[in-house]
Formats: sequence, C-alpha cells, structure tokens
Amino acid sequence: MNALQSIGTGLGMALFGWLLQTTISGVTRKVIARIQKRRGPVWYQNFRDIMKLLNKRSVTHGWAFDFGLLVALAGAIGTAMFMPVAGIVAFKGFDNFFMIIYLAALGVFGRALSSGSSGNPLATIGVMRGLTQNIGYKVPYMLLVIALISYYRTSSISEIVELQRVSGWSVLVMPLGFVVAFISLHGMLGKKPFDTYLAPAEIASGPLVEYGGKQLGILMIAHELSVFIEVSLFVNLFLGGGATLPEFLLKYAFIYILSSSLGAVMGRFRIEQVVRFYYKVPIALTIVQILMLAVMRGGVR
Amino acid sequence: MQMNPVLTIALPLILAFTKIMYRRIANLFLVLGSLLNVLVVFFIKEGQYLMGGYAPPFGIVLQVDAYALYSLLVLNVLFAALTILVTKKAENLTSSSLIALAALNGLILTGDLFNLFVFLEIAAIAAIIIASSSKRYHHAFHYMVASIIGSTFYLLGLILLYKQYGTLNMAKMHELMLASPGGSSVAVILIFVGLAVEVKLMPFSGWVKGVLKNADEWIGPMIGAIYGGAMMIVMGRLFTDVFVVSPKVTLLLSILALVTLVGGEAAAYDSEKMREILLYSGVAQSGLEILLILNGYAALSFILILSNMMAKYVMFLLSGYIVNAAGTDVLGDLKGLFRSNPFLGFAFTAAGLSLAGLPLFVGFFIKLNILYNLMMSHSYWLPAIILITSLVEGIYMLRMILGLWQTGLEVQETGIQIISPSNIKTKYAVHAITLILSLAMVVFGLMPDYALDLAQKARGNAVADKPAMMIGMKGGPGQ
Amino acid sequence: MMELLSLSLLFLGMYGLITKHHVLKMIVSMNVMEIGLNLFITSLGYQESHLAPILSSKFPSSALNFVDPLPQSLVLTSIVIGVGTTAVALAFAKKIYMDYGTLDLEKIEGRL
Amino acid sequence: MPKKERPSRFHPVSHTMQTVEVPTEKISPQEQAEAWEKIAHYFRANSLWMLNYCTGCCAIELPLVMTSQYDMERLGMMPMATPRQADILLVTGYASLKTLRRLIYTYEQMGTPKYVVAFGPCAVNGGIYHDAYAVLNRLDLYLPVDLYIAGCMPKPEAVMNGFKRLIELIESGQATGWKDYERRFDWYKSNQLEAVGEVYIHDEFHE
Amino acid sequence: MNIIHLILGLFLAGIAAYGIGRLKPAAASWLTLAASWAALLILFLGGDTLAGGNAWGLLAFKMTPLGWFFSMTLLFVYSTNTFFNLSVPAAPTRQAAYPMLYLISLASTIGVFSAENWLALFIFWEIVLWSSTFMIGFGKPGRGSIIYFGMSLLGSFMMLFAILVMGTAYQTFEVKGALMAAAQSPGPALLVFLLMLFSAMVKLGITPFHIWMPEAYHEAPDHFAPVLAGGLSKLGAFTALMVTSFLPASTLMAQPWQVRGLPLLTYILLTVSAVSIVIGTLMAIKQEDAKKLLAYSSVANSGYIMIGMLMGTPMSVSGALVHLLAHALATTVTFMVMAAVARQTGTTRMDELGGLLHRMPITFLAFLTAILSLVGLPPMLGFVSKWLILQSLASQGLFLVAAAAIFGSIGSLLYAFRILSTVFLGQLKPKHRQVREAPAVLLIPLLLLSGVTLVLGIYPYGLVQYTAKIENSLGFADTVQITGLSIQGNNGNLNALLIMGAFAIGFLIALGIFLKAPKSRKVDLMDTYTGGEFIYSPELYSYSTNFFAPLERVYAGLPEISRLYEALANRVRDLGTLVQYLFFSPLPSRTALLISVVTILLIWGEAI
Repeated sequence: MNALQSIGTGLGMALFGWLLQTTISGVTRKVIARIQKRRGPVWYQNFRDIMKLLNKRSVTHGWAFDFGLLVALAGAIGTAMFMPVAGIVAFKGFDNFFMIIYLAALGVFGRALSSGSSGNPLATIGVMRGLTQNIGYKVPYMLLVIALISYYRTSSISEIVELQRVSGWSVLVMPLGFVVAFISLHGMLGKKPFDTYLAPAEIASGPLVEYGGKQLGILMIAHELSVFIEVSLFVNLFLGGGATLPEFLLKYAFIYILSSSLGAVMGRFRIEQVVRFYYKVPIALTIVQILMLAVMRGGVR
Repeated sequence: MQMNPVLTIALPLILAFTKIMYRRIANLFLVLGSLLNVLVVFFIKEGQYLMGGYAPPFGIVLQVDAYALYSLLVLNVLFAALTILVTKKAENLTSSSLIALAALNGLILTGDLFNLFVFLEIAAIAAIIIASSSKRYHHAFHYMVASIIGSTFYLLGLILLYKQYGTLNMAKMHELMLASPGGSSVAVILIFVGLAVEVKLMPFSGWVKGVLKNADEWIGPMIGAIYGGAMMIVMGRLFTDVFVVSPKVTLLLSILALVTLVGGEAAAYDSEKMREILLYSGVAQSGLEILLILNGYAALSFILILSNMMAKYVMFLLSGYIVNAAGTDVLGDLKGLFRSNPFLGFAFTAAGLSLAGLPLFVGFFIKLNILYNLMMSHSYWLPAIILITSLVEGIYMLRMILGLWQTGLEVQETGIQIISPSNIKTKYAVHAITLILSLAMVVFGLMPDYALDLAQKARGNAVADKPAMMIGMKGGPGQ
Repeated sequence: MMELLSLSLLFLGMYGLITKHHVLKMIVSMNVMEIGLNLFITSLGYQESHLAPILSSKFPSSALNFVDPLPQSLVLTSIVIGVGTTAVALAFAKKIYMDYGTLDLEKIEGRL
Repeated sequence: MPKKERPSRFHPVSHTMQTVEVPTEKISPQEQAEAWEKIAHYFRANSLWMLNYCTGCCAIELPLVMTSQYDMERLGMMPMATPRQADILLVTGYASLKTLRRLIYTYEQMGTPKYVVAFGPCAVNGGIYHDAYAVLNRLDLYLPVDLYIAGCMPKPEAVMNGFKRLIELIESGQATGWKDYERRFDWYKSNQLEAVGEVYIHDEFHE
Repeated sequence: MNIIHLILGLFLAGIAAYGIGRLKPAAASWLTLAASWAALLILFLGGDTLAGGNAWGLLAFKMTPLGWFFSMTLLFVYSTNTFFNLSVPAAPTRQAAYPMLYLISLASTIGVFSAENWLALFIFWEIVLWSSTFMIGFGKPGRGSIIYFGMSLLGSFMMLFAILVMGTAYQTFEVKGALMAAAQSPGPALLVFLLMLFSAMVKLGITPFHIWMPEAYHEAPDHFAPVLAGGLSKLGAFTALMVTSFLPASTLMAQPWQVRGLPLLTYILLTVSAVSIVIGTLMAIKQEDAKKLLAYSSVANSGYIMIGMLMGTPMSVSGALVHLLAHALATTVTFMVMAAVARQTGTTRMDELGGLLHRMPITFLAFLTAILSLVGLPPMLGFVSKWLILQSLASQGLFLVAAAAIFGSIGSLLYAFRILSTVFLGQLKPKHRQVREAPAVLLIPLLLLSGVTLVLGIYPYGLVQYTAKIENSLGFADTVQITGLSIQGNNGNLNALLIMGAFAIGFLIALGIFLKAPKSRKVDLMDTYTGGEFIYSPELYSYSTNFFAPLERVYAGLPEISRLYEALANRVRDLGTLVQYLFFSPLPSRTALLISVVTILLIWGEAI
C-alpha cells in the first residue's frame, strides 16, 4: 500500500527527528559545557531526562491542561511527518511551507492552551512574552520565505531543495535575508538573549512553571520535535537541504550548535529590549533585502 | 354633485364670525367647520371659478387644478384631524383657527396675486394669534415682525410687477412674462423673499425657533406642518406656474436654498431637544423643496411637500403630547418613552424614517427620484450634497428615534404615558390618526407608483416642470 | 420724486425695525414702513394731469384720462390690514409688558 | 512492599533509612513492574533536577558545585525553577518558623518520587542556632530527609560526595523518604502542626 | 415555492411574530426559530436553481450560485442564532419588536442576495440596515447603534450614488447588466467602482470605515451580536465581489502605472485592506472587553476577505469565499459563546472573567474550535482559506500585503490567546464558582456551528468545488482546481484530510505516551507555584489586564481613526451652532436685518 508506506515514512521521519534532535541537544549541552570550561553531561542525557520525567508522577490542573499537551505533541509529530530530509519526503507534493508553519503553530497553540489552563499567572505571562516575541521574528521570517517561494515558484520544501541544487543555495540569493532568518531561528529556538519568555529567574520558566513528570516529558518531546522542524526547515530553505543524510546532518548540527553556542555566551534581554530589537532590526533588514532583490534582479520574478 | 370651491373659504369665515354669538359651542363650530370643509373638498371639480362675474384678467378667479385640489384635500384633512384632536387647546382660538383655514384654502385656490397677498396677511395674523397661544408673546411678536416685513416685500414686488405688466392675474401675468421676460427680476426676488419668510428659508427664518421650540400639540402641527406646507405650495404655484425666472436669479436663489439645506441639517444635528431638531429639519427640508421648485421639478417638489407635511405633522403632534406628559423635550430625559407607548412610537418612527428617506417608507422613493432626476440633468455635485445632508439628517433622526425607544441600563423606563389614560377619547383618536398617517407612508412606500403618478399628473402640465422620470416599484426607465 | 420719497419712508421704517429693540418703537417703525409702501403704491398709479377715477356726471365714461384706480384700491386693502396688524401688535405689546415688566426685547431675552 | 518498622519520633530516621532492603517477592505483574522500576531508578538517579531552597548559609557552596570547578551537570543534575519540575529539595541550612511553612508547601507541590537533601548541622539539630527562638531544630520531624550532608558549611567536595551518595541510594531504590511521607502523613502533619501551627496560614497578609 | 414566497413568508412571519410576541414572548421566539429553519431548509433543498420571480417591476429575483452561497451562510447564522433568541429574558423589557425585526432583516438579506436589480438590492440593503440598528438598540445604552447607523448610511449613500450613476449613465439598473455595461464603456465606471467598493468596505469594516464595528458589537444585545458579526457584515463582501468580478479594475485602469502586474488602484486598495488587517490586529490586542476584541478581529479578517477579492485570481477569490464562510461560522460561535458567558456570569469584560473552562467545558470546546478557525490553524476551515489567500499572495509576490497578512495571522494568535486565556483559562473567580454550563438550547447552535467548522476544515473539497462553480458563474476564465483530495494551488497543493490524518496519528501517539505514563494527581487551580508564598485570592492571582503591555507600549501613540470622525461630527455641530447663532437669534431686529441685507445682496447679485 502506497498510503501505508507514506505514513510509515512519515512516522519514521518523526521518530528520526526526535532521536536526532535529542541527541544533538545532548551533544550541544556538552559543547556548551566546554565553552564554559566544564565537562558537561553525557550525550544521551536528554533521553535520560525525558525517560525520568515520563516515570514521574505529577499533578494536573484539569483536562485542558493535559489536552493542550497532547495537541502540542500531536502538532509536532504531525508536522515532523511532513518534513523532507535529505531527499526523503513522506507525502510527496504536500510538504507545503504554509501548511508546516500553520500545523506547527497548532502545536504552539496547544502548549499555550495547556499552560494557560494551569491557572498560574506566571505561565500566562510567559506565553504572553513568547507570543509577543513570536510576532517579531515570524513576520520577517515568513516574509523572506514568501520571497523565496515567489522566487522559486513553489512552496513545496522538497522542491525548493531540489531547485537550490540547481541554482545554488538561497543564502546566495539573499545573504541579508539569511542573517535575518538566522536571528529569527535563534528566537524560535529560544536561545539567549531571546529566552525572555522562559526567564527561570524572573518568571520561574514561564509557560513551563506548572509542569512536572509526564507532562513535562511530553512537552520536552514536543519541544525537541519542533526544534527539529525549525532547524531542518531553515537548513532546507536557506542552505540547500542535503543530497545525502550526512550532508544534511552536518548542516543541521552546525546551525543548531552555532545557535546554541551563541546563546551560551550571551545574557538575556528584558522583554522591552526584545520588543525594541525584534520590531526594528529584522524587519528593517528584510525590507532592505527585498528591495535589494527587486533592484538587482528586476524584482523577484 | 359639484360644489364651488369658494365654499372652502367662505364657510369657515362665516362660521368664524357666527361663532362669536355662540361662545358655548365654539368647539363644535370648529370641528364641524373643518369637517364640512373636508366634505366640500371632496365634491370640488377642477376648473376655473370666477368671483363676482368678471372675466379672468380683470376679476378675481379661483384656480382649481389637480395641484390645488390634492393640496386642499391633504390640508383640510390634516386640519380637521387636528381640530378633532386638540379641541380643548383651540377653545379660545376657534375664530382664528377657522380664519386660518379659510386663508390657507384661499392661498391655495386663488388665481390672483393681490388676493393672494390678502390671504397671506390674514393667514399670517391668524398664525400669529395661534402662535401666541403658547403665552410667549415676544416670540409671537418676532413672528409678526418677520411676517410683516415679508408681506411688505411681497407687496412691493407685486406692485413693481403690476407696474411692469399691468395685471394681477396669475395666468395673464405668466403670459406677459413669457412674452417679455426682462426686467422683472427685482420684483421676483422681493416676492420670493416675502414668501421665504413664511416657508422658513434660512436667513429669513429667525422667528421659527422662538415659535416652534415651545410648540405644543396644537401650535406645532399647525405652524410647523400645515402652514409650512401650504406656504410651500403657494411658493410652488408662483415659481413654477407664474413667474418666469431668469437663470441668474434661479442660481442665486438656489444657492440660498442649498445654504438652507446644509445649515438647517447642521443646526438640527447640533440640537439635543426634540422640537428644535424637528424645526431645524423642517427648515432644511424647505431648502430642498425650494431647490426643486426653483429648478423646475414641479411634480417632485409637490409630492415631497405633501409627504413632508404629513411626516412633520405626526412628529410635531406627538412631540407636543410628549412634552405635555414629560414636561421636557430634552432627548436625554426621555429614554425608553416609546416602550410604554409602542403604537405612537411606531407612528413617530415611521414618520421619522420616511423623512430621513429610508426604504419601506414613501420618503425613500421621493428622495430616490429627486436624486435620479437631478443626476439626469445636472452634474453629480448637487445629488452628492443632497446625499450628504441626508446622511446628517438620517443620523440625527435615528439618534432621536432610537433614544426614545432605547432604555438605558441604569435609566429604567420613564414609564410616561404620552397620553394620560384618563383621556381615553383623545387617546384613541391620536392613535388612530397617527397610525393611519404612518401606515399611509408605509403603503405608499411599498406602492409608490400611485402617488408618483398622481403627482406627475397633477404637475405634469405645470408650465416650468421638467419632465421627471419616475422610478417606482413598477420599475424605472430602462427596465 | 414721489416714489423715491415714499421708498425712503419705507427704508426708514426698515431701519427702525433693524435698530430698535423696543416693542412700541418697532410697531411705530412697522407703521412707518407700511405708510411708505402705501404711498409708493399710490404714487405708482398716479399719472400727471389725470383725474381721480370717479365716474360722475362730469366724466360719465371710463375714458383714458383717469389715473389707475387699482393701486388705490389695493392701498385701501393694505391700510385695513395694516390697522389690523397694528392692533394685534399693540395687544402683544401690552401682554409683553404684563409678563415681563418691560418692553425692551433685549432685556427680555437677557432675562430668559 | 512490607511495612518496615519506623522509628518513633524520638529516633532519627536518616541513619536507618540507608539500610532499607529491597523486598523480593515474586508475583508476575508486580515483578514486571519492579523490573520497570529498576530501569526507572536508573533514569531517576541520572537525571536529578533540584530546587535549592536557600534557607541558610550553606547555599553559598552551591555555585561552586554547579560551575566549572565541580560541574554537577556531569551527573545529570540541574537547577530548576519550580518545585513541579524538581526532584530534589535542597534544604541549605536551618529551618525557621517562617521558612518551614514554605518548605512544606514547596515539598508538597513536588511530583513523586522526590528527595530531600539537608545541608549542615542546623538541619539535624539546629546547629549553632539551636537555642534561637524561631529555629526548628530537627528537620526530619517535618519532612522526610533522604540525605544529610555534614559540615558547617559542607565543603563543595562534601556536597559532591553527598550527591553521589544520593544517586547511589536512588539507583538502589533506597531513597524512599517520599513514600514514608505518604505513609506517615498524619504523623508528619501533627509534628508540623505542633511546630508552626497552621501550615497554610490565613491572615490578613495572605488573603 | 420561489424566492418571493420565501421573502414574503418571512416578512409575514415577522409581523405575526410581533403580534404573538405582544401576548407571549416565548412563542414569538419559537416562531422565529421555526420560520428561519424552514427558510434554511427551503433554500437548501431548492439549491441555487431555486425559482426566482417578479413581484413588481422593481422587485425581481433570481438566484445565482453566489447569491445562494451568501444566503445559505447568512441563513445558517440567523437560524442557529434563533436558539439564542429563546433564551432572551422576556419580561422586563418589551421586546416584541425584536422577533419581527429579526425576521424582517433575515428576509431582506435574502432579498439583497437574490435581487436582480440594484434598486431592489438597495431597498433590501437599507431595510437590513435600519432593522438591525433597532435591534442593536435593544442592547446596552450608548452611541454604538448610532455610529453603526451613521457609518452604514454613509456606505449606503455611496452605493446609492453609484447605482444612480449607473442608472443615468448606462440606462439600466440590472445588477449584472449595469456593471457589465460599465466595464464595456468606462465613463464614470471608475467612480462606480470606487463608491461601490467603499460602501462594501463600510459594511465589511475595512479600516477607515471600521469604527462602527467595536462599538456596535459591544453594545448589541448579546443574542444579536452573533448575527451582526457573523452575518450582516458579509453583505459588503457580496457587492464587493460582484463589482470586482464584473467590473474588474484591470479593465478600468488603462493607465500605465502598475505594481506587480496589478493596476495601481487595486494595489492601493489592497494596501488599505492590509492596513485594515494590521490595525484590526493591533487594536484587538489592546481591548479589555471580549466583544470589542472580537470586533477588531473581524476588522482584521475582513481585510483578508477583501484582499482575496481584490486580487481577483481564481484561487484568491476562492480563498475569500471560504474565508468568508469560515469567519462567519467562527465569529458567530465566538459571539454566541460570549452571549452564553454573559448570560451565565453577567459580564464580558475579560478582567472579570477567568477559569470558566472548569464550569462551562462544552462552551469552551466550541469556543476553542472557533478561535482556532479564526487564527487559521488546521484542522479548521479558517486554515483552508488562509492557505489559499497566502498562496495567492506568494505567487503574486505582493510583499507589503503579504507582510500584513502574516502579521495579522500571527497577531491573531496573540489576541486569540488573550481572550481564551482570560475568559476560559486562568483562575476561576470565586464569584463564578456557582456558574453552570449554559443550557442545552444554547449548546445546540454552538456545537452545530463548530462542528461544521471542523468538518469543513477536514473535508473542504465540496466547498471549494462550489466556489469554483461561483467563479464560473462570475465569468472567470479558469477556476480553482481540485484533483482527488488535493486543492491545486499556484505553487503547492493542500490536502486537508492528510493534514488531519497526520495530526490524528500524532495525537494517538501522544495519547499512548500519556496513558502509559503514571497517572497524575488532580489538584486545585490555586495549588500552583507561588514561590512558596501563600495566596488565596484568585482575583489577584491572575493576569488579564493590560495583557500585552510590552507590545502595546510600542504602538501606544497610534492615532485612532474614530477621532477623525468625531472631529468631522464636531465640525458639523460647530456649523450647526454657528447657524443657530447667526440665523436664529431671538431678537426680531436680527431677523429684520438679515432679511434686508440678504434681499439687497440678492438684488445686487442679480444686477451684476
């Protein structure tokens, strides 16, 4: 059965994404430890954390608290199933950028719903900050991607990857845009200085404040998956994806570790600093980039 | 059976003077007289009626055409209805009311310019006496000064015309003016100003505020609706059937009318009191009517005058009752008034919406046809101005109506009964009359063709009439 | 000449109406205005060396050497009406005085 | 699990707790569950998230333990922001009337399994503050302490050593203070009540 | 049965409802329910081939696919909302007129959508306007109904002007014919196009004309706001779509200025719609009242509809139509939920609510569905439409507009979360401890509407197919394509069923993990992390006022457009005061002066 095969591939992709990202998270923790002159945990530390959490008995604040989590994880898994990696696409022709963004947003919404229903105002404040930040980086990011889509005349990620193989990576098409997209990615990943919405010392890890045990475990799985989606989307869109798996993995690891390392040496912005930065710099750069494209190439076709 | 139209003038006059002998049944005289008049109007046939046996250019003649007849009918019916409703108020004014009726009928019927002046003066004096029944004599005095200046101007203009053309008969005058149009403009302007004082055109209408802002259910409909309508009909008669106005004068006077339209609507928008809103909107409407008359849309202006008269009549009547019951006409204090008087509220609403020109009411089709015809002949700016003023009018009209229906959360229903329950007879009469009038507006709003046809027929042969293309429910041109 | 004189009388009355706030003075002004108007009307009908329009044994036919009789009859009507309005105006003046204790309209308005 | 005899309130608990035997009964589903528990113990032991409740001066030693010199992250330990996420409650010093209430509140908000680590002598018997009017001398009357770390203050080496010991205890399934708290809930509650009165205070400042 | 019978029947039912309502208010509500559902059934069974008819010359009707689509949408909104009419507290205020106005406005909307003649359309349009104004008047006191009426009247008069221009210039009032004639011989066609579009924008609430929306929605009775928001604003889309498709700007503008293949005018209008999205979003984020927030979200969503229609490609028009339906359904549900909340708690202010999820779970679920659809997340219908619109934007390369659309899309997440979190999530206020779930009669429409949103979101193919049919009837050369289960976009395909499937698989996995892991302990809402502090006041332990403060600070200085209108109204007032002062002095001498001066001026003016 073709359909079953596709679904199998999709599930495999999701599983692969989770394994990959959880591993790389562990590795990154080690890298960061090195940066800070520490030894750091073992590379599989994140697996241990997740398993521990899943075996812990915690509290729930009502059905929406759990339901939101399930939506979050389902959204992440569902999105990951569509993600093309190194030429492998589960559902050919449907790996649409807008669909991926919106399905991923469903996961985000599920998370917000869950933490909002915990009744803790710190969680609500955290979500508020996250959403506020969200506008700042998503708008330029999506604008850039729309420029790309308009350039390549397709919104299918795998086709964009294919086209990049022919005409060079998108980073060459829009170098400034790449910088913007990287800043956006940095915010999406919630690395410092843009982890204002978590801010453990300030609002007690914000949206996560009420989670423990399996809820936190599920949330971590969903988080790893969404990081996988974000980073591989970035790699696919701007760095030409990868013809082979190692190439892809290399780019993936490079981007993620770069972002995390940058985060390791920076302090945290206050929320108004985030707003001041994000609502000016990336948007301005994006506009410059699009104008540049328009001038240099006679407009994005 | 056929009756002489002079009866509509003579009958009230006779009753007015015989009444002095029967002071105790004065009311009966008034009611009977006005009802008799209605009856007489039904039996009048169109035609020319000579007075005293002299042929038209020399003797006085009564000109009964469809225009006069329909106006007469509406006027007398409204007047009779008013006398039935407010007999108590009119107790001491029986004579002047009957004289007013006679004078108004005369105004509409007469075919002689000087005779018209006489009726004008009589009507004005009667109106002033009616207006003075509110015991605010300095306002009545104001009215008097204005109307005397007006009639002086009228007479001055008239005599200048006479000097030039040597006749006072309308038909003859028209012929002569057509033959030699030059040089009569000053006289025409003077006559226009003289009548404009009565029809509340704006720079001349300083008296209106004093008289109508304190109007009760007797003065309001009388001065605000019936007098205004009758005077406007006279205006229509003079400026479409009689005078040949030069384009320059038409332009000048049209500007005046436009200023009235805009200024009146703005003033009404600024007001917070019910009667002030009504009186300013009446001023604005008269601007529109004069605009149409001057530019030769006789049929449209005719039907607009009649429908405005009816709507204003209902609204002034009810506002008078409201002030009686509530002691105030500040809109803010009257919230939710119609909740306890839904039928009167319905009548008021229908009249207001018709005045504002909303569909389902007759006012809409009239306004539609006005705009359509203006657009057919002019450029787009005049309809645009009319639409903008209509917008302002719609807003304040609905603000008023909604304010009267709507109860505040903190302000509970006023619970005021517009008509005191003890006065059952009045109650049913008011309900019946206002409801009939407002239903008429709805019916004509649904089937406007009949009314439009009648107006077309009445004014279609008017001399200055531009042939109007009427859009009714049957469909308009191009259908 | 006569026309201009009578017209100036009319304007005088008008001037009075515009400038005066006293009820009685305004009534007087109105009367002056009316008289001016009446004179004007009569003067329009007047023709040099024409006779009064009265049919008598001396002038038995309505020949053309009469002055125009119509303005004179108009003036008659006008005078009657003027008398009537003056009477009503005076009645108002009395009422106003009874109500407000003054005949100065400006003061009355100021009081309201 | 067999009901192990608990010492009375006058005997310190902590010493005996370290010698608890793992019961070995063989019923199939339970056995399966226990096998699973053993795996779970492994994960628990190697991913310890802690909430340091800095009641006293011993907390000053923790930064050293966390940062590059001793780097407790290599043991999988991390500081956490809220009790919901945490596994260990670090009581770094004496417990006073005011802090004990918060300690209990925080402890009860943690998900199970959870462990309490007490620092210094103050948690054992009040230490140098033993006669202060507001200091409660014995922590284990109110909360089940799984591990004491000696020293006033304990040196970072001692702290690291203690953590290692805790990991061993957890891995062998001996750190069962939380079960004890559940089992003898009434006993703990009565002690708490006796010491601080109402735990969840209702007064004008908190309503 | 033809359309005339339908409209006439509804009118008569309305009048009957008034009579019955005077005697027994509940019976009148049942009558509205029966009448509107019957109408829905008739229209549904009749389909878009339902016989038209000709009552009088002017009132001729003919059902078109477009009209049917709109009628069905509005009828569905109206008829589901009748359940809410049932719950109106009857006694204290005499609202016998309400069922009458309700049915009259319903009948008139059908009239608008099936009229063959612009004048008939206008007549019905105006009847809808004043009847709905009166219905708003039944709600809270305030200026909302007047602002609604004033703005709508402005729109109507612009439309009337355009109609009359068409009537005079092309000698026809026929809906399609007049526009076609304008397209054939552009004389005043540009004027017609702009005025028609402006009037539609007023109704839709596009930016410079949107000020009525928050006020009217806020003040409308809770049981009428759903219709107002979900139904009546869609009237504007109807005329706008007809104008843009029969009289496309591309044929009007022969001028050389083009932006990205679109005429400059279209581009400007697109930008206006984009501004509408941005302003609607920003203002929605700022509101403290739930109904006002939703109103501004309507402003933003109308921008999407307008953009879709203005771009005029098959996909964008299809997106606009689907978005219209999605927004109608979703916003109706949200306002209904607010009505239910207001009914149970007595307020719609967000800072007074919270935690209602635990008291009104079913309402919450319906609300969640709707809000997801508003935000445009799968698997709801709103996603399909936003996907279509964004696709067309991307393929046109309209970056400015696209930026606004994206901003609105992400911003909607903000206000959606705000309303969700402050009304349903967070701490339950002690005074709402006793609040119960809304009665079943209110839950029926909620579940019905949100169910349709969900089902159409998962299986939108029939709907999109129908929009293709509409496009055919509007004379589009090609239409949106569907092959099998995928909607073919310009640069990508959409398979809603597949997305739902992937999501469902993910959900099953998540559920598996969740169930396998140890069971959680249920704790009270106040048992949360407080930093060890003891807090017992749920009112204080919630975050709802000034929610997005850091963001709001960024645009605190944004000027409000309503000020412009206020200034305008004040100028009219000033003019009125001036007129009153100049021309209506109480002194007779002033009148005498005016008369003489103006007369002299007139004579002088005549002389020169």
